[in-house]
Amino acid sequence: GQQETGPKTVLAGVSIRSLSNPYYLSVEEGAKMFADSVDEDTIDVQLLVSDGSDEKELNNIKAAIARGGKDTILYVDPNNAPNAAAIAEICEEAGVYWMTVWSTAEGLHPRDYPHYVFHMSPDDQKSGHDIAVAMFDSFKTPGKGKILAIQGMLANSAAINRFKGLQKALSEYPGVELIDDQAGDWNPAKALEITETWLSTYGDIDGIWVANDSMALAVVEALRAKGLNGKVAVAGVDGIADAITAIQNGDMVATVSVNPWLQGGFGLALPYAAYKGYIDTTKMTEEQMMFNTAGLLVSTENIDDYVAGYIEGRPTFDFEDYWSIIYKAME
Amino acid sequence: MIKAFQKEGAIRKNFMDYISLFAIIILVAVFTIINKNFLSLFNIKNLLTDMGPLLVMGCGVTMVLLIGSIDLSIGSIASCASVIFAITLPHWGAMAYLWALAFGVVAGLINGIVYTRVKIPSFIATLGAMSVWQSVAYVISHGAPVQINLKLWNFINWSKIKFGFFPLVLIVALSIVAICYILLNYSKLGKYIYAIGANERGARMAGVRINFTKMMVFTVCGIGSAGMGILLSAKLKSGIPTVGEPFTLMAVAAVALGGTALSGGKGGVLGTIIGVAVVTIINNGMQVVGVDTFWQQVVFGFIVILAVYLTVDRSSRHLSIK
Amino acid sequence: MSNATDLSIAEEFAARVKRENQRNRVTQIAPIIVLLVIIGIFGILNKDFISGTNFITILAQLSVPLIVSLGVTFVVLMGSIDLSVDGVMGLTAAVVSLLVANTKTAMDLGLMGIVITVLIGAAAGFVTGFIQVKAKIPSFMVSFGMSSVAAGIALITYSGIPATIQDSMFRGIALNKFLGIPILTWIAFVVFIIAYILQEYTPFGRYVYAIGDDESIPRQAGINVDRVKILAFTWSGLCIGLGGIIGSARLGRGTVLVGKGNLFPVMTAIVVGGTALSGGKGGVMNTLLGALIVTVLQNGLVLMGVDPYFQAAIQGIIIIIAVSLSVTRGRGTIMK
Amino acid sequence: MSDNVLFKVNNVSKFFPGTKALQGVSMDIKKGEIVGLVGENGAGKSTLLKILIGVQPPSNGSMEMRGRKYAPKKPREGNKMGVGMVFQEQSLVSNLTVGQNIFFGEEKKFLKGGFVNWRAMYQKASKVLGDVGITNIKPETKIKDLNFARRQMVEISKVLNAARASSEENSLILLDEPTSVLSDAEIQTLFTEIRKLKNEGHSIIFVSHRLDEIMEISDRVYVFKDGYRVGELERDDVTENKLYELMVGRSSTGEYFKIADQSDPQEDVVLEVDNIGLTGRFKDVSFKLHKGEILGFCGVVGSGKEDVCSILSGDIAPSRGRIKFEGKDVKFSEPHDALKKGILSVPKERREEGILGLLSILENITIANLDAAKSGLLISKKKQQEISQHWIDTLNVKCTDYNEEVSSLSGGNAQKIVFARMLASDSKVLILNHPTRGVDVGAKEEIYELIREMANRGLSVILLGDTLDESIGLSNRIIVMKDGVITQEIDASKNNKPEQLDIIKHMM
Ligand SMILES: Nc1ncnc2c1ncn2[C@@H]1O[C@H](COP(=O)(O)OP(=O)(O)OP(=O)(O)O)[C@@H](O)[C@H]1O
Ligand SMILES: Nc1ncnc2c1ncn2[C@@H]1O[C@H](COP(=O)(O)OP(=O)(O)OP(=O)(O)O)[C@@H](O)[C@H]1O
Ligand SMILES: [Mg+2]
Ligand SMILES: [Mg+2]
Repeated sequence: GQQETGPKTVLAGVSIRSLSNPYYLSVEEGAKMFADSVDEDTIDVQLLVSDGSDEKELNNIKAAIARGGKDTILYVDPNNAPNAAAIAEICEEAGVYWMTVWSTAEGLHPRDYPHYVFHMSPDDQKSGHDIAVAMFDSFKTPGKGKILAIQGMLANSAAINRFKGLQKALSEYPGVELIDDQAGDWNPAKALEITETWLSTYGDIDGIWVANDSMALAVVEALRAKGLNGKVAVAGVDGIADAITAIQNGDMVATVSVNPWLQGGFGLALPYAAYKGYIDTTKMTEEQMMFNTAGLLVSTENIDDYVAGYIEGRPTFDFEDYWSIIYKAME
Repeated sequence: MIKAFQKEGAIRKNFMDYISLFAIIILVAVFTIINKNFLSLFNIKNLLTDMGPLLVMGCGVTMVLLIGSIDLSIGSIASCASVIFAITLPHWGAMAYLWALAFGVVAGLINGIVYTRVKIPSFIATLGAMSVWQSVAYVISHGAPVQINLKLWNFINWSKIKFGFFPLVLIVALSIVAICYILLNYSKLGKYIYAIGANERGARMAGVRINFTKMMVFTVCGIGSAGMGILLSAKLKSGIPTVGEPFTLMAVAAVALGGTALSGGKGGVLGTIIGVAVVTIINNGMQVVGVDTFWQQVVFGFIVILAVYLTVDRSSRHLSIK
Repeated sequence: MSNATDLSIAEEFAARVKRENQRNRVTQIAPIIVLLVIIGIFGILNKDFISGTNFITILAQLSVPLIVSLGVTFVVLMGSIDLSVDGVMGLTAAVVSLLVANTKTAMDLGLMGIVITVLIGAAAGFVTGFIQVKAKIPSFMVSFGMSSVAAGIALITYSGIPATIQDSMFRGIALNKFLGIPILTWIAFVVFIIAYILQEYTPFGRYVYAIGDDESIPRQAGINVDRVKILAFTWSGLCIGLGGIIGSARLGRGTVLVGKGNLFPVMTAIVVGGTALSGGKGGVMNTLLGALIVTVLQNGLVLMGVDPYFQAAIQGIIIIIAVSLSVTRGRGTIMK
Repeated sequence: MSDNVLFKVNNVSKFFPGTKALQGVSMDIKKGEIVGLVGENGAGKSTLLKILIGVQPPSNGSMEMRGRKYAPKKPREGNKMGVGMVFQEQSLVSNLTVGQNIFFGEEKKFLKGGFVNWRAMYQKASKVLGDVGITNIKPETKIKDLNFARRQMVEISKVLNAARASSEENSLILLDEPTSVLSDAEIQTLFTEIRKLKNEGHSIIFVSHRLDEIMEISDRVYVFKDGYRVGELERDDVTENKLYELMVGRSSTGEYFKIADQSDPQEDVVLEVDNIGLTGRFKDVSFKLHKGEILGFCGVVGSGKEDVCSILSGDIAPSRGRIKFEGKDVKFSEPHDALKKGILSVPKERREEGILGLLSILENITIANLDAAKSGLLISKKKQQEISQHWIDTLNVKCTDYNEEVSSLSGGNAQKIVFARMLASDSKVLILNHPTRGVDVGAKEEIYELIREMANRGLSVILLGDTLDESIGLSNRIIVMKDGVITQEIDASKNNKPEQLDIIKHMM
């Protein structure tokens, strides 16, 4: 806990992978929503972009701590899971409250580090699984067909887990056959080329499973060039605005919205509470320290509700009530 | 260190060295004025620690550039070494360091052999190697980062030791710089390196061992890259099959910032300290002063061009700038 | 000495010259051989590889790398390098998406928007060349910095959330065909012809070769070497810019990612085609072959469903083999 | 009188950091006059010509062309005003064709509809070459496929053409050591051309270190020394001795090749070459090189003597035959292997193969024998300095100090550095390939003395002389080659020197 000595400027570092995926900007938006909701201190949100480099992520965090000193809180989306271990050491040493989203190092637990407040994660495996299932069910003969898959970046934790989810879904749907999978490196241009090439040889596919929405939109464009958009089902993850539009148009069948605003906002709310001494991190329960947030599967079924709630209006949260999110997530 | 700089003055004009240092002083001053925390003890520690890995890689790259060649496989050699280190650590303990370094020797040697025996430009030989080692890194890591178990941290904890604000990692890196400095300035190999860079045909006729020297240079570069992979593994507590990738061009740029000519024959490892420092300071400083993320790349590009403007060696009128 | 010995030395010499010429001819056509061998192997292994559909696909995929590498070729011919590919492509991809009809801005400049963006690419190249020449900084460093600056500006222009392109004329570049061949491929061919004329039939082309051979000679001859260099970088920037524009037409969205990861394939295309990085040797014809090799290889590996883990390695090894066949290694040749 | 003056140089000086290359030089060039320029290496000849053409501006002073102020900022401007120059170092673009080189920078003249009309250019180029009597070089050939002598002829025809084309009026043509890579026959062709130009009313400035050439061609000779113009001699006053005295500042010792100091070789065979050959270049070459012997190789371009040299220095491997060094079979895969045994060469092409231009004099001299500069395991800067200083003094190299970059030395001084490197290498067999090319007479004399001294100390030398005279004067024995085989071996011991003709008849 921290002694209160009047209003301060608190640096809220938001460590993310890149600016070229709109998902992260929604996270930042959520972080700013939280910052605006705090009256006691001025909260200064700073994005820390790692560009896919673990080392850069670590260096950025150290530099942010150098900037903000003890008045720093951190939202960390580890570039790779193991990096959380190195970050834990640094934050503990510096006495900075922080948390992780999406992935954390194996064997690393918030309980072992007083300043490591909590870890939450949309279940990547579940996301990968859910969009696959939604896609399979959308086939002409539901549950029967041939699919292709575009993975994220090789060796990247999120990519690995989402693909595991697909494999799980495939094992549940023996009627669906995965013909080929390739790595799209989270790069839409690459996903476009892969799909184009596939289309030269696989004429009769039913769906393309894609590890994120940016790439899924590129896959749609490759299909469009052959007049196949809407005929071949496409599904992605992230729930970015253009993907939602694509679902509305029928170009895509599903995505998972992980509610980035909630991630960014509550991700900072708890470390801030710890920093202010409102909560004692050593007394948090297991569920409070580590939990999955529910991803929201967006498909043709619920698209209109989603648009109304998240696209046309922004969700609102009560950041004071930080525990509620945890219990909501448990539902 | 200043003294050592003056000695190298036989090759580089003293004046130029001060100009290079000047680039650092300007950067530090600007960042400190914006946020005094830039020069806080904590951040000085950050800066010094963060320099280590790139510096180790930079030493080898300096030699490669000095002979007028280029090595694009450094990044994936580092990645591969990082994975090898993390994989062998549980079974071999401290021997893992040797395995990873041995890999660096092999990878560097292969570069050297392909380059000199198949006789293709180093750009291509190492571009090919870059792809091959990248694949190998994926395959042996099964495509996922290899975390170093907490129980094995005692093997890597040395990387956190600091004497006051001076990190052991940097001491290691600087020792490597010192070895390379001696190698370059006081050994036959070093003289051969400069001779090849200055005029390869002339060097050959003067009895310089061209192929052997080139092979040694690429081997040293392989070792340096593997060394960097190990340092990154120790720092990040995992072996990551993509960890070296961003350093490929960055390392070359840092060495060039240090005044080593990309066409060979001019420069040295002392300059590389400056180049690495500049890159590290820019990256760290932008976060410490809180440059808007959207502007960071723009600012980085500008400062790099500005810094190289100050540090590039134009002392020789016969050094064509390509 | 007898006449016979004299004759035999002369004969030997003739035989030797013949052999050398043969070898030179082999190295000259090596890229073609490599290309044919690759096509042959893929063709045997996968029946769909040699098909009309895939032919069209390859032509479409060839366009962007070809256009970009045709630009960079001139820089490489001078012995310089242009690393700004990723950044400048990203910049023009982003800008063009904001200038034609799109979901983010009220702009709808159509063709004018494309022209403006091409000029932006050229301007980026101009700046790179200008700084290189005037500040006497190696092109490696200037273009390295430029890439970063351009990518940064790209992000700023669309503040992170890319625009979706709604201009159907613009999308038509990627979606429509003319005589059965995608329009973007036609564009690439036009750029190729322009590049070929620039190289072969203008003084500029000769000066580029001369600079690559030995810069001091044209300088001494009173050629405005700096101007030629700036022009070459401007042309390079223009082509890179056009590549970015077409990339965004293909993708339908203006994201900086259009540029990402293009540098090495482009450099590979140039070098595999037989253009020397040291300058003065090679040209746009070589680049056409190189771009084909790179594109066909990438296409074939995906088509055959090769494990992504191994794709890089296979590409790397084939590149080494291709270049080792096409490099000339005369007596005293120096490899850097 | 002043009507007759084409070009005036008034009090021109040129200062480089640390060097005063030219100091208050004035000259007049009359119309239709051939002016010779001689001087030691580094005397400032090239510097002056570069100022005349516009490569660099003078620090002080002015120039006049045809009575008007003349201050070109670049060679193009010089060309436009009727001044053309053949540079000391080659200045053709090797990856372009002969025709493209002749009209390099003039492509605009051949533009047709925005494109260059190559056919027209090549036709014109053929004519230009023909005008200079060159019929065996196709304008479509790339320069890199020509040997150096032919390149030089192309270069000369290019400049002559430019000068002729520039104006109807008389022009000034600057030739900086144009003959140093030409054969005797080619030199005669060149002289014929020069005289033709003179008769057309053009003026020529001609630089050479070969005094006989200067005396043959010049109407007037200016002598340079240390940046000063120290003498002016009319054609009738010129004698070799006078020139020598003015240039060197002392009179010639007369005995140019130090024949009196020539000693007889010892019995021991150092190098034995047995039937070596290189496919398509030469064959059946066998000879023995004795300790302390100077063995000269003579032959015209293409006779194969250069290739013998390349093989012995380890640069290329022979296609057949054996080489024995001190009785043992040796194989060299690169010059380093030869150096390890004790064979090192002074290569012919100074800029390409000789100097390491970016490096200092010190590094250049010590590179071939770094072991001598070692103290313990490491190389000692101090020892390197001592060695360098020793050779700088011995060879009288004109430089600021041993830290100077070799690329900033004059042509001849750079050659001395290459020579110094070889002498410092402690080799037993020295291959001297045109060792005095572009070296001034004073320095030549010193180099000859050194060669003598080394032979007397028991070193063996293979010599490809810069001139036939040089080969005769220095060698103990001469091997003549023609079309790839040895045609004659000639004794050239002290009291038995052959005549030039004795050798030439086996060369042709
Ligand atoms: N750009 C330069 N910078 C510094 N010094 C120079 C430069 N150019 C020439 N010098 C020096 O000026 C002096 C005159 O050189 P120059 O090349 O004119 O000699 P030269 O008479 O042509 O000799 P050589 O017969 O050897 O060619 C030399 O000492 C040389 O080192
Ligand atoms: N028949 C030929 N045709 C074309 N080029 C040749 C031929 N023979 C030799 N050459 C090339 O010509 C150059 C000079 O040949 P050579 O070794 O005989 O010269 P040289 O007689 O020593 O000349 P110099 O009179 O200048 O000393 C070499 O580069 C050689 O490769
Ligand atoms: Mg905790
Ligand atoms: Mg000269």
